[in-house]
Amino acid sequence: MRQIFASLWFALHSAGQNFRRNLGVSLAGVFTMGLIIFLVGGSLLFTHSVDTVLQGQEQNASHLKIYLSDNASLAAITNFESRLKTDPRVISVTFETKDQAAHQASQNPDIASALNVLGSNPLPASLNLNVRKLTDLSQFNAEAKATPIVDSTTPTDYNSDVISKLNTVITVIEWVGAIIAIILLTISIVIIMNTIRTAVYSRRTEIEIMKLVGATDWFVRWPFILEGMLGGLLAAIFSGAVVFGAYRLFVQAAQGNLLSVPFDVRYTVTLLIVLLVGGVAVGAFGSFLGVRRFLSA
Amino acid sequence: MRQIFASLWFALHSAGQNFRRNLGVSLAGVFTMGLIIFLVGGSLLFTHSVDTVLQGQEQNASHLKIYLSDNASLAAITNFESRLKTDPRVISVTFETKDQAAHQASQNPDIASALNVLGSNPLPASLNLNVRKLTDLSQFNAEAKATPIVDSTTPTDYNSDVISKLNTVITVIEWVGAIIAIILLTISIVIIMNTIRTAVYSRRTEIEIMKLVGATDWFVRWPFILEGMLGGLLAAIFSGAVVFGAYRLFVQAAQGNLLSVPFDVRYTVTLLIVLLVGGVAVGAFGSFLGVRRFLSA
Amino acid sequence: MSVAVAERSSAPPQHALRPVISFHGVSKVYPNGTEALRDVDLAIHQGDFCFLVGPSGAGKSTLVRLLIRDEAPSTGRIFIDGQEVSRMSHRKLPKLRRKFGIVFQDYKLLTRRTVAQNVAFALQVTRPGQRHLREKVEEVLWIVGLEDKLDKFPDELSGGEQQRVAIARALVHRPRIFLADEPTGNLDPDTSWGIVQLLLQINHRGTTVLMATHNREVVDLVRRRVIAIDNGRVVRDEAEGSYLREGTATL
Amino acid sequence: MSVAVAERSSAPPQHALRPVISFHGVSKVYPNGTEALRDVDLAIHQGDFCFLVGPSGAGKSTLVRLLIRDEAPSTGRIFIDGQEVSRMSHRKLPKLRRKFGIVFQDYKLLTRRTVAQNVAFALQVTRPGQRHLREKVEEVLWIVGLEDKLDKFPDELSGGEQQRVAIARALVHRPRIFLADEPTGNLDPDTSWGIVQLLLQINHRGTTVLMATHNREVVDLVRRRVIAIDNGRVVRDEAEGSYLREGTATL
Ligand SMILES: Nc1ncnc2c1ncn2[C@@H]1O[C@H](COP(=O)(O)OP(=O)(O)OP(=O)(O)O)[C@@H](O)[C@H]1O
Ligand SMILES: Nc1ncnc2c1ncn2[C@@H]1O[C@H](COP(=O)(O)OP(=O)(O)OP(=O)(O)O)[C@@H](O)[C@H]1O
Ligand SMILES: [Mg+2]
Ligand SMILES: [Mg+2]
Repeated sequence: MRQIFASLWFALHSAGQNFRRNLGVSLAGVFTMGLIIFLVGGSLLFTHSVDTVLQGQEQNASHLKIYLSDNASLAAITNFESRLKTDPRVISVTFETKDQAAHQASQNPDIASALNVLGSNPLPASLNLNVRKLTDLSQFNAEAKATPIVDSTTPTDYNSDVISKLNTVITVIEWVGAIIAIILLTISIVIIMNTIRTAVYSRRTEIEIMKLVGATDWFVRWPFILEGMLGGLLAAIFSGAVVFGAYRLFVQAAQGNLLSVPFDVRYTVTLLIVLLVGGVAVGAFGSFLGVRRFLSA
Repeated sequence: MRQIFASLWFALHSAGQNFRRNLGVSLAGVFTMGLIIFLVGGSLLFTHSVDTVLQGQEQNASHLKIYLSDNASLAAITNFESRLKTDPRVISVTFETKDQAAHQASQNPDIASALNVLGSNPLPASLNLNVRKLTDLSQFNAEAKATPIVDSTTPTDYNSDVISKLNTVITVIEWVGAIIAIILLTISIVIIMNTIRTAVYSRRTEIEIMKLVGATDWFVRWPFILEGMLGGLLAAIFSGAVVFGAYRLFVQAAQGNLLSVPFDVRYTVTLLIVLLVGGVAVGAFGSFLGVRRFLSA
Repeated sequence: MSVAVAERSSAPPQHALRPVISFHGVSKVYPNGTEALRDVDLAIHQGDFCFLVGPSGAGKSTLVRLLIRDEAPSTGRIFIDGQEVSRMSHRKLPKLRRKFGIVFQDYKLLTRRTVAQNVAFALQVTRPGQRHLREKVEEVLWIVGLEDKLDKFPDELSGGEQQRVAIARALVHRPRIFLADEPTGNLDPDTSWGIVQLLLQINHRGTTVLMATHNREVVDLVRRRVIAIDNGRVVRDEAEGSYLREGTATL
Repeated sequence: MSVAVAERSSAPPQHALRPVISFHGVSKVYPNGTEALRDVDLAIHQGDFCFLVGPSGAGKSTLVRLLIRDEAPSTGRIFIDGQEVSRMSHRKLPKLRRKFGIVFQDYKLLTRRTVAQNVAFALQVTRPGQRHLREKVEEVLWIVGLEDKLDKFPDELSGGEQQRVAIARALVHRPRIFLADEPTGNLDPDTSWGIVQLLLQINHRGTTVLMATHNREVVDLVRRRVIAIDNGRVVRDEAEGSYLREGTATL
């Protein structure tokens, strides 16, 4: 028992001391790790934000207005409406009568006066469709056009061209985002390993001496691993704080502009915890690997 | 003269030898640098591609169809058209008569039969506007609506909501892309400096001994700088090749899909040259700084 | 002379006991092709005091390195306490090495630990949880005359002071076998003599001592077992030897 | 004995010339507070052969370090060839150091260069563009007996072999002043004596030699100038001294 505590205390003490005495290299390592954690954390938060915003956009953009011909029977309309409502791809359907359409349009004074002059109401009734996925819009559009009760002159109102472009852009961004995140993570891990390995390399003589004096592998390893964990912790705290600050600034800046990015507290807290744990784990594992090379020699 | 050549040869020879003898640390450094150059090069190429695509998108999306009322005089229309044509924000304006509109619409057999049944042509004539910048669309839209010759029931055809959203997305992406590029570059430089500094740190005794034997600062420095350049060159070649390959794959993959990304040869070649020169320069400068600390001690 | 032999209980040839250290036909060829030891047979018993002498490059340090399994022999077998070192698994090495107190020819001090920490390290490794650590460290450093250098770092010491730290580290855990590779090379004659007296003392208390040295004066005055190596071979092994073969001219 | 003095042209006191090396009231306090040298006055003339003796930690290596301006003195002034070393700018240090051939107490070999490259390095630094580099390197390594170790790395050598590489490196460019800090600590008496003969030879050809040593045998046999330091002070400076003050008991 005493022995275990003594070894533990020794490991902790050496780790702290080594960290301080080798401050230059330690800080370089912490800095590199910190920057990478910042990069990973930042890109995760950014992707998350963009995703949130785009999902909002998609929902906004996924409207389809189906104009109904004036001589469609109410029964046919109700029938069509309920068919759409039961479709799993549809979020909501609302019916807009000719009167409602006129009322809506009359908010523009020019149109109001035009309607007044005209006497009758030329505006068609419509079904306003809100679908889950942007990609389904064109299908609904085609379907609507083929339905007899739909106004044949101006059957639907949606800018298929722009929407499909927006759609592609979103898909590409999400796809590329995922790829970039993976690449970034791989690169980060390799760089951190290299950094720690190089740092440990400059202390291979130390390891060799310890072993020659009779230290077990674990006795040699522990201080290095604890040192790595300390470095990882510092790096994670430092970069976590920066990421958090940057995210808040970003959200605030976005608020003032057209886009409103929600401040996702739960995601942020989870992310910060993941960064902390990840930093400590990578520091520990990196040191473990770094030392291993010189232990087995 | 002999002395200079001898020194130069010595520096070159040592650089190569040190690189080989210290292969572990050298390769770790080259790998880190390579990954970072890959990151920077890749993100530059990617940003460029997205930019190219989005610029194309913007031009595609920046159409505005202005419907003209049936009782507009030809003179008034010509007047309006020429006014639009002289506007610097406009790329092109084309006039579509009622007949052309009917002809266009008749490509859809349903509409063709409907028109047939109807006997008369309810479709309005229109001016098709192509503007340079997406952001100008809403202005033209408002302008058109205020013009008396424009059809008051359906004055224009453009999905203002989607377009403005697309527009914001593009702006945000470009902005954020620039910020990310700057952050990435800063981080890269810091990491590379740290990597080289740590590598040089493990050789501080060597530097100290050289100085004690009477070597000048430059005599000590040159091999390190050449070694750094060699490392930077290798890293740049390796990552340049990967970036180039990835870009080709990306372009090919995109070709098959909706988006067609052009393979920009000139930009690519320039980029590869910049990466090579940058890699060598950063390697040299990093070593210079790394060695300096131990020389002035 | 035979009287002197009778007085000392540790003269090697008479032992019936199993030797602490034994070499059987050991050769060592380094990876670069250098033959450092050739067909060495050797037996050292508990409580022996041996000098290892021989010209520069003879193979003395190699012999020490083989003992602690810093290097493995190319052929032959080495036993310590009956255990075959040459075939020992890596996991057992720490335990083997803790039996020894070793002074390396190049000291091998931990440059980023103070003198006291360097010495304490050996104690922590060999006897984890040891009480009165600081006292023991201070005591042994006082013995080698470094009581005022406790908190200095190795590169703040003179060559001889570093060497004495290495000696203190090898002594602190009272090892059963004390190996010293040229432990007085950077010490003045007085200090050297003090160290040798110390080794004679611990040997008197039962510690086996093997000391590689070039110090002719010491070897000739102490008159203990001398193993002479030349060009990798044991060329002489005398119970009460001198630095050179008796009768050879000096200088 | 006065006959012997008359035979040697380099006995110091008679010089009218400016000394090659001179210390004026030099003290050195290391950053950690250790007083390594106290008020040292010293003059060494061209062609002198001096031993620097004194117990471990006396300040010998510190004196050597001050000479090549590896350390700066805390007070006092040091001149070499009339130039004040203690106030020399950093840019002039390489030129100063090339005047010396130095054997460091801890050798300071470049671990990632072979023996031949280590020696060649000193030559390339001091005489860039030197012809017959390889021949000169081989010759000097032959002199110290390492002709078969040319392409080995320092950590493939024995302690004494490393020390001889350090000696070869200090000799190869035929320096005007030869400084050796305990150059025979890891060498057997025969090899040591060979090195000392070599130093006497180069001294005979005009090189100034300053050698810090603990080797009493050598000092007492060579009988040249002996500067004894103790606790940072010069306590003795005799033209034909011995290791200990004459009449002091040995051991
Ligand atoms: N790691 C090594 N790799 C290759 N050869 C080595 C190695 N270590 C020593 N040698 C060679 O083995 C021989 C014996 O070396 P060793 O160190 O055992 O000599 P030594 O008797 O200790 O000499 P010294 O008194 O100079 O310390 C020498 O020729 C040396 O060059
Ligand atoms: N870099 C340093 N920093 C602090 N103190 C030092 C340093 N180098 C040496 N000292 C101290 O200065 C004193 C003189 O050391 P120096 O190395 O000159 O002794 P020395 O005469 O060469 O001894 P030795 O014969 O053991 O080599 C010693 O007390 C030593 O501890
Ligand atoms: Mg040896
Ligand atoms: Mg010294």
